[in-house]
Amino acid sequence: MRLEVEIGRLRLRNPVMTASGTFGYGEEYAGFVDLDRLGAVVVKGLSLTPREGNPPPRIVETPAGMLNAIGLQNIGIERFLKERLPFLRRFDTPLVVNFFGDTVDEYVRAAERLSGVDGIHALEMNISCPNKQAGWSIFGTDPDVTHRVVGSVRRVTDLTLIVKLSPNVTDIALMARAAADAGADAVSLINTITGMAIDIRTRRPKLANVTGGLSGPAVRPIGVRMVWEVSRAVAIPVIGMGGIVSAEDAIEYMLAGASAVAVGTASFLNPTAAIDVLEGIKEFMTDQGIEDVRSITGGLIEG
Amino acid sequence: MRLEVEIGRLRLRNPVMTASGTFGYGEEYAGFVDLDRLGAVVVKGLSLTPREGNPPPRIVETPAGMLNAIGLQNIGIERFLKERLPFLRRFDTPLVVNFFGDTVDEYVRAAERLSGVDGIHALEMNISCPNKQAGWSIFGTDPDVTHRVVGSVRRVTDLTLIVKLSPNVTDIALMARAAADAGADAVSLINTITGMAIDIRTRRPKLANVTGGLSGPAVRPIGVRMVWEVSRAVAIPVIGMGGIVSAEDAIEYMLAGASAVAVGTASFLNPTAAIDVLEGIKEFMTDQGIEDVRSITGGLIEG
Amino acid sequence: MNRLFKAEVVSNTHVSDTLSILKLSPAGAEAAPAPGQFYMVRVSETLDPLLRRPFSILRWDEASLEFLIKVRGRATALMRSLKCGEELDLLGPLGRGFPPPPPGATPLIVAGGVGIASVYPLIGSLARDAHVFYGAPGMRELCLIDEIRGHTERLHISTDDGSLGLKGSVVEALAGFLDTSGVTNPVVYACGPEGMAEALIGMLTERGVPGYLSIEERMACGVGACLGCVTRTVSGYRRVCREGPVFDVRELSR
Amino acid sequence: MNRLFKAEVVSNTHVSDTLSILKLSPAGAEAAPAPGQFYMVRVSETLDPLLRRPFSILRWDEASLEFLIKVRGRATALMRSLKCGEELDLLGPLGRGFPPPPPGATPLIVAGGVGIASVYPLIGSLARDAHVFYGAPGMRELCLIDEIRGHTERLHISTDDGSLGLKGSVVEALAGFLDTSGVTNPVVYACGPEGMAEALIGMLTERGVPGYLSIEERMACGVGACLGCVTRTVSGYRRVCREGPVFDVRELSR
Ligand SMILES: Cc1cc2nc3c(=O)[nH]c(=O)nc-3n(C[C@H](O)[C@H](O)[C@H](O)COP(=O)(O)OP(=O)(O)OC[C@H]3O[C@@H](n4cnc5c(N)ncnc54)[C@H](O)[C@@H]3O)c2cc1C
Ligand SMILES: Cc1cc2nc3c(=O)[nH]c(=O)nc-3n(C[C@H](O)[C@H](O)[C@H](O)COP(=O)(O)OP(=O)(O)OC[C@H]3O[C@@H](n4cnc5c(N)ncnc54)[C@H](O)[C@@H]3O)c2cc1C
Ligand SMILES: Cc1cc2nc3c(=O)[nH]c(=O)nc-3n(C[C@H](O)[C@H](O)[C@H](O)COP(=O)(O)O)c2cc1C
Ligand SMILES: Cc1cc2nc3c(=O)[nH]c(=O)nc-3n(C[C@H](O)[C@H](O)[C@H](O)COP(=O)(O)O)c2cc1C
Ligand code: FES
Ligand code: FES
Repeated sequence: MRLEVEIGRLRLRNPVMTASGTFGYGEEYAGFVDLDRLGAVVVKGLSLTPREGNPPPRIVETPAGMLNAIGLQNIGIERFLKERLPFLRRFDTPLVVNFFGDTVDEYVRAAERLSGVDGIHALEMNISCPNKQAGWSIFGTDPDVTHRVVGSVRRVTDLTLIVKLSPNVTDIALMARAAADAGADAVSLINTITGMAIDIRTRRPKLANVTGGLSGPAVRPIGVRMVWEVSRAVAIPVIGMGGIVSAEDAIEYMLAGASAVAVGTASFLNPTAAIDVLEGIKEFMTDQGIEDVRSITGGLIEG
Repeated sequence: MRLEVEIGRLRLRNPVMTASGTFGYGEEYAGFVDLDRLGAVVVKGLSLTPREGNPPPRIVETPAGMLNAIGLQNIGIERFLKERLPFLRRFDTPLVVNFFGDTVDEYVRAAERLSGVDGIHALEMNISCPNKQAGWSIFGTDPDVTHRVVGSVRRVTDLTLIVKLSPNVTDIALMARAAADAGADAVSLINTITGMAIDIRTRRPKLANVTGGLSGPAVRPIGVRMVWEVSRAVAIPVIGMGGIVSAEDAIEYMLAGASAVAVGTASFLNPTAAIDVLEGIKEFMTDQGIEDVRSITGGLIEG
Repeated sequence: MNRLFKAEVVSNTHVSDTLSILKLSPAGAEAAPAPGQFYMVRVSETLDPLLRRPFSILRWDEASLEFLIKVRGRATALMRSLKCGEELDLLGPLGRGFPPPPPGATPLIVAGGVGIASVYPLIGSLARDAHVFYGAPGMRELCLIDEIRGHTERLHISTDDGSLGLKGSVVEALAGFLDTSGVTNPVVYACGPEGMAEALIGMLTERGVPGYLSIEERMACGVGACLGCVTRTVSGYRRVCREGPVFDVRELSR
Repeated sequence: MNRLFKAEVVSNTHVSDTLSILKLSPAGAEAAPAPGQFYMVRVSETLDPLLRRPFSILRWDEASLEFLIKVRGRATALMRSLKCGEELDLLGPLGRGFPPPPPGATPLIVAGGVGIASVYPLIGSLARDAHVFYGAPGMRELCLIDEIRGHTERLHISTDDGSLGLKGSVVEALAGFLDTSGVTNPVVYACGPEGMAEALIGMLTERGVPGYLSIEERMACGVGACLGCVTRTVSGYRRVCREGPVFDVRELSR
């Protein structure tokens, strides 16, 4: 059985990755999951300088989903390289570093700093986090701006460059094309969908930040649809995510066009979710006599 | 206790309406719900001529939600007026007719035909259905086109005109402003969010139409956020919907800025959902000593 | 007359690996169903699973309703694990059941697999002169055999694997009977999986034999409001929950 | 040593209108918790409720784990209705519990309402020379009184409505004690609702009395991965599930 997939120049031993922000810096789940069995580890989004993030409450459960407004809290690239990377380097699994900036220049400098560091195998550019309130959410909703920021980052890094798309747009295929045209090696989607919840007794938002990002099984039908739209619009690989809880969900994303998948919120319910998804994919392949996992990608039969 | 609310020149005895397409032509639920207790009855979307709709399967359950691809099946305006309106006229409850067209001209002719008919109290223009595949979904995603089609309809009808917005857009406040500027008396949102589900064994879409519209509790956080954004952007009343199952959910929408709410998918789980929501709102008002339901609208306390 | 009501589980008998008979006692008086009608069952108060599920009435009396449940997915798996005393929320009886046979006609009752649930009530009322054709992939998917025999001797069993009765499909068994028994004035009452339904429609149409077929389609509301459950008929799409689930086979000749 | 395991309900005792004690028997050997640690409990296999919920360990031995549950919303309501034999999915023990008192210190154990769950394990281990301050809105929200008295005579009860013990808040009771008893070298171990926690932090800071406080914050992962559960400390946001739930009061002086 062949499980390997390629994303840019990155070779994954299998198509199951973790989703940024839901797997910490890898160490948090290392007691439950053998990191060496994952396709890739994707760490919490980093910025040049540390971020404090939003005040609590930062999370609230919603029907079959959750809202988060972490506000991109992170320890900053320098501390990550010093304090967290050594642990992750012990594993044989490709490490994908998710990062973001407030300006094109910050994106470029972050990408430069992360490139050429031993143990970092790919970059995932988050142009889509809906939590930050500054005008920069435009990076992920205007194709021209997306093209510019991705192009600028592309020029400074040789690492496999994955652009993570926001679902909060009218036409996600357009955004994907902008990223691809600007030199992205792959796109990943979906990031969270902006949502909100109110405590009717206090009349206050349930999140201190008022709005947050919706993730979990609730959003899966939207994620699958967007992956399908994007995979038909671009030639580069698509990494699918949004509400994957089981192998069945992962296979759904692959049939819609994803070359690899990421498990996010599901890890919170089930710390071994990523491995369970992988094992389920293998079982499915055995059952169905599928030799090469890549043959699932885009296998949707229409009409 | 005052429960009346006004939407344009329409006076509703209470703020709880039914959502178009989930309550048939009223008659289907009349055995469970006294239609005279509702704020308004909103019927399944009508077009000038009958539509056959999409082939089955048309519905699929998703986590805390459902996808539908009915494809706007309807009996057409003429048959509605002849066969269904007489039943609805027996009730004292305002009747809102939801309608759509494939071209601006069809919208205008439909609105003309429905205006001045005894027993029709308001029109809800669906510019947002994501099921149809023709290029017309642009009516709900391009503010200029929205402005044009709403303006054209506005010129031919004196009825209260509600414009139903699509959530499949980058900036829903922009769309709401276009509708308001063009003369809409109110906006209603959210319509369904485009989604998709795949049967991994047959590799086929679970809906014959491939994609469908997501509704139900899963989408509520998105709906509440959009109502909040829209109600701060326009001066006209907002009708909130999307995943309302309980009074608590309805009040959440009202705090976010809705003047009235509509109960949709919940009627499928619980045929008396709309009345249960209404009774729950009354209980809440009693508990909290609220005299006028309108004081809930926009009552969110931020910061 | 109550169409939306709670009912308590009185018993839940596992009759095979995937089939169980769920006996419910409604909280109040509720309307008596007709053969072929169905109920929309809400399995859980939570939002997952969200929608009600349709189930044909198998048996009833003043104090109870029985359903034959085949595990297919999440809701039916939950139903299989229900314990006595647990409560379900029901909506029904719904839809149009089987019409009575015209005078002088010989009813031929045809069931494929769990489709037996829908036609089972006919066996008690029509069995005196009816024949029953009951098929499944294998004998383990057949149930209620003894009860059927209690009503009629004219039971024709068939299984795809030949483990009980005739080897072959129930439609083949019926076709053989129609072609060789010399039965006059037959009228078919049938329910079964999609493949069987298609084959049956073709076979009956070919022979000009009248029949009524109960159709399955995914449902959301069960009362005709959502237009989710349509099936194609000669006069366009019709709602299975309202105009059906039983249709005249001539309407279904697609 | 197992941190992700299934456990069966052995008993579920309703001790008041809203409080119940849930006793679970883990399927295998599992790591022993420390006082103040917690478990993330998955109440349902369905997707609603979706997330695990955190609960402090109340009591344990080799064969069982006990939790004190107060009904607050959906998951806790489901937990109250659990029946013997039902299975839950647990993750834990998690977080940092209460540190041992320095030599010569007098432990003052302080609980507000269901906060008793978190500090209860300390009562058994420290009670010889400890005082226990236990408050709630009314006597009906107090529980385990006899068990606490079994460990110590030094139980100071207070209720907001005066229905049992001192009338007033537990923080007032503690302040009165600190100011009048002449206790030397006190160290406070506390858990309670947000209002009480704020008042306690202020009161202890004012008096320079050291203490440890168990904090509640909404959690998703429970293991430090999501950054959802932070609380503000003097050194910035800290994760309640990892750096807490027990914090040195000096870190919390906001
Ligand atoms: C009028 C009517 C009467 C019925 N009577 C009975 C009965 O007496 N006993 C019985 O066991 N079942 C009956 N069914 C079928 C039953 O409703 C489904 O098996 C049930 O809804 C499946 O729910 P689930 O959550 O277990 O499966 P899901 O998880 O919803 O689905 C499992 C699989 O079954 C398919 N499926 C689900 N529902 C249907 C459907 N309605 N039609 C076709 N495929 C479907 C899905 O696509 C999926 O592949 C009846 C259906 C109808 C429409
Ligand atoms: C470390 C820790 C230990 C705990 N130990 C116990 C214990 O031993 N016994 C016990 O009964 N409870 C304990 N709790 C609280 C318990 O986790 C919550 O009551 C539970 O998660 C509520 O779930 P629900 O679905 O019933 O309520 P929900 O429906 O989720 O919420 C109901 C209401 O409670 C609020 N709420 C929910 N969770 C929290 C939270 N974590 N903090 C503050 N407000 C919240 C919500 O905003 C909402 O208003 C502990 C919490 C933490 C963080
Ligand atoms: C708590 C939390 C934190 C997240 N942080 C990040 C982040 O830092 N960068 C990023 O690109 N995506 C972030 N995401 C988005 C996820 O990576 C993923 O795209 C999204 O949650 C959808 O997948 P899921 O439904 O499986 O969780 C975060 C999601 C959650 C729930
Ligand atoms: C089966 C179904 C049919 C619908 N048909 C229409 C329609 O004809 N016109 C329309 O404007 N909205 C239609 N809608 C959208 C609903 O009116 C509503 O906007 C949406 O379902 C969100 O609300 P809910 O989550 O409460 O169902 C339909 C929704 C469903 C589920
Ligand atoms: S299930 Fe809604 S119309 Fe039949
Ligand atoms: S709950 Fe996830 S970091 Fe604490």
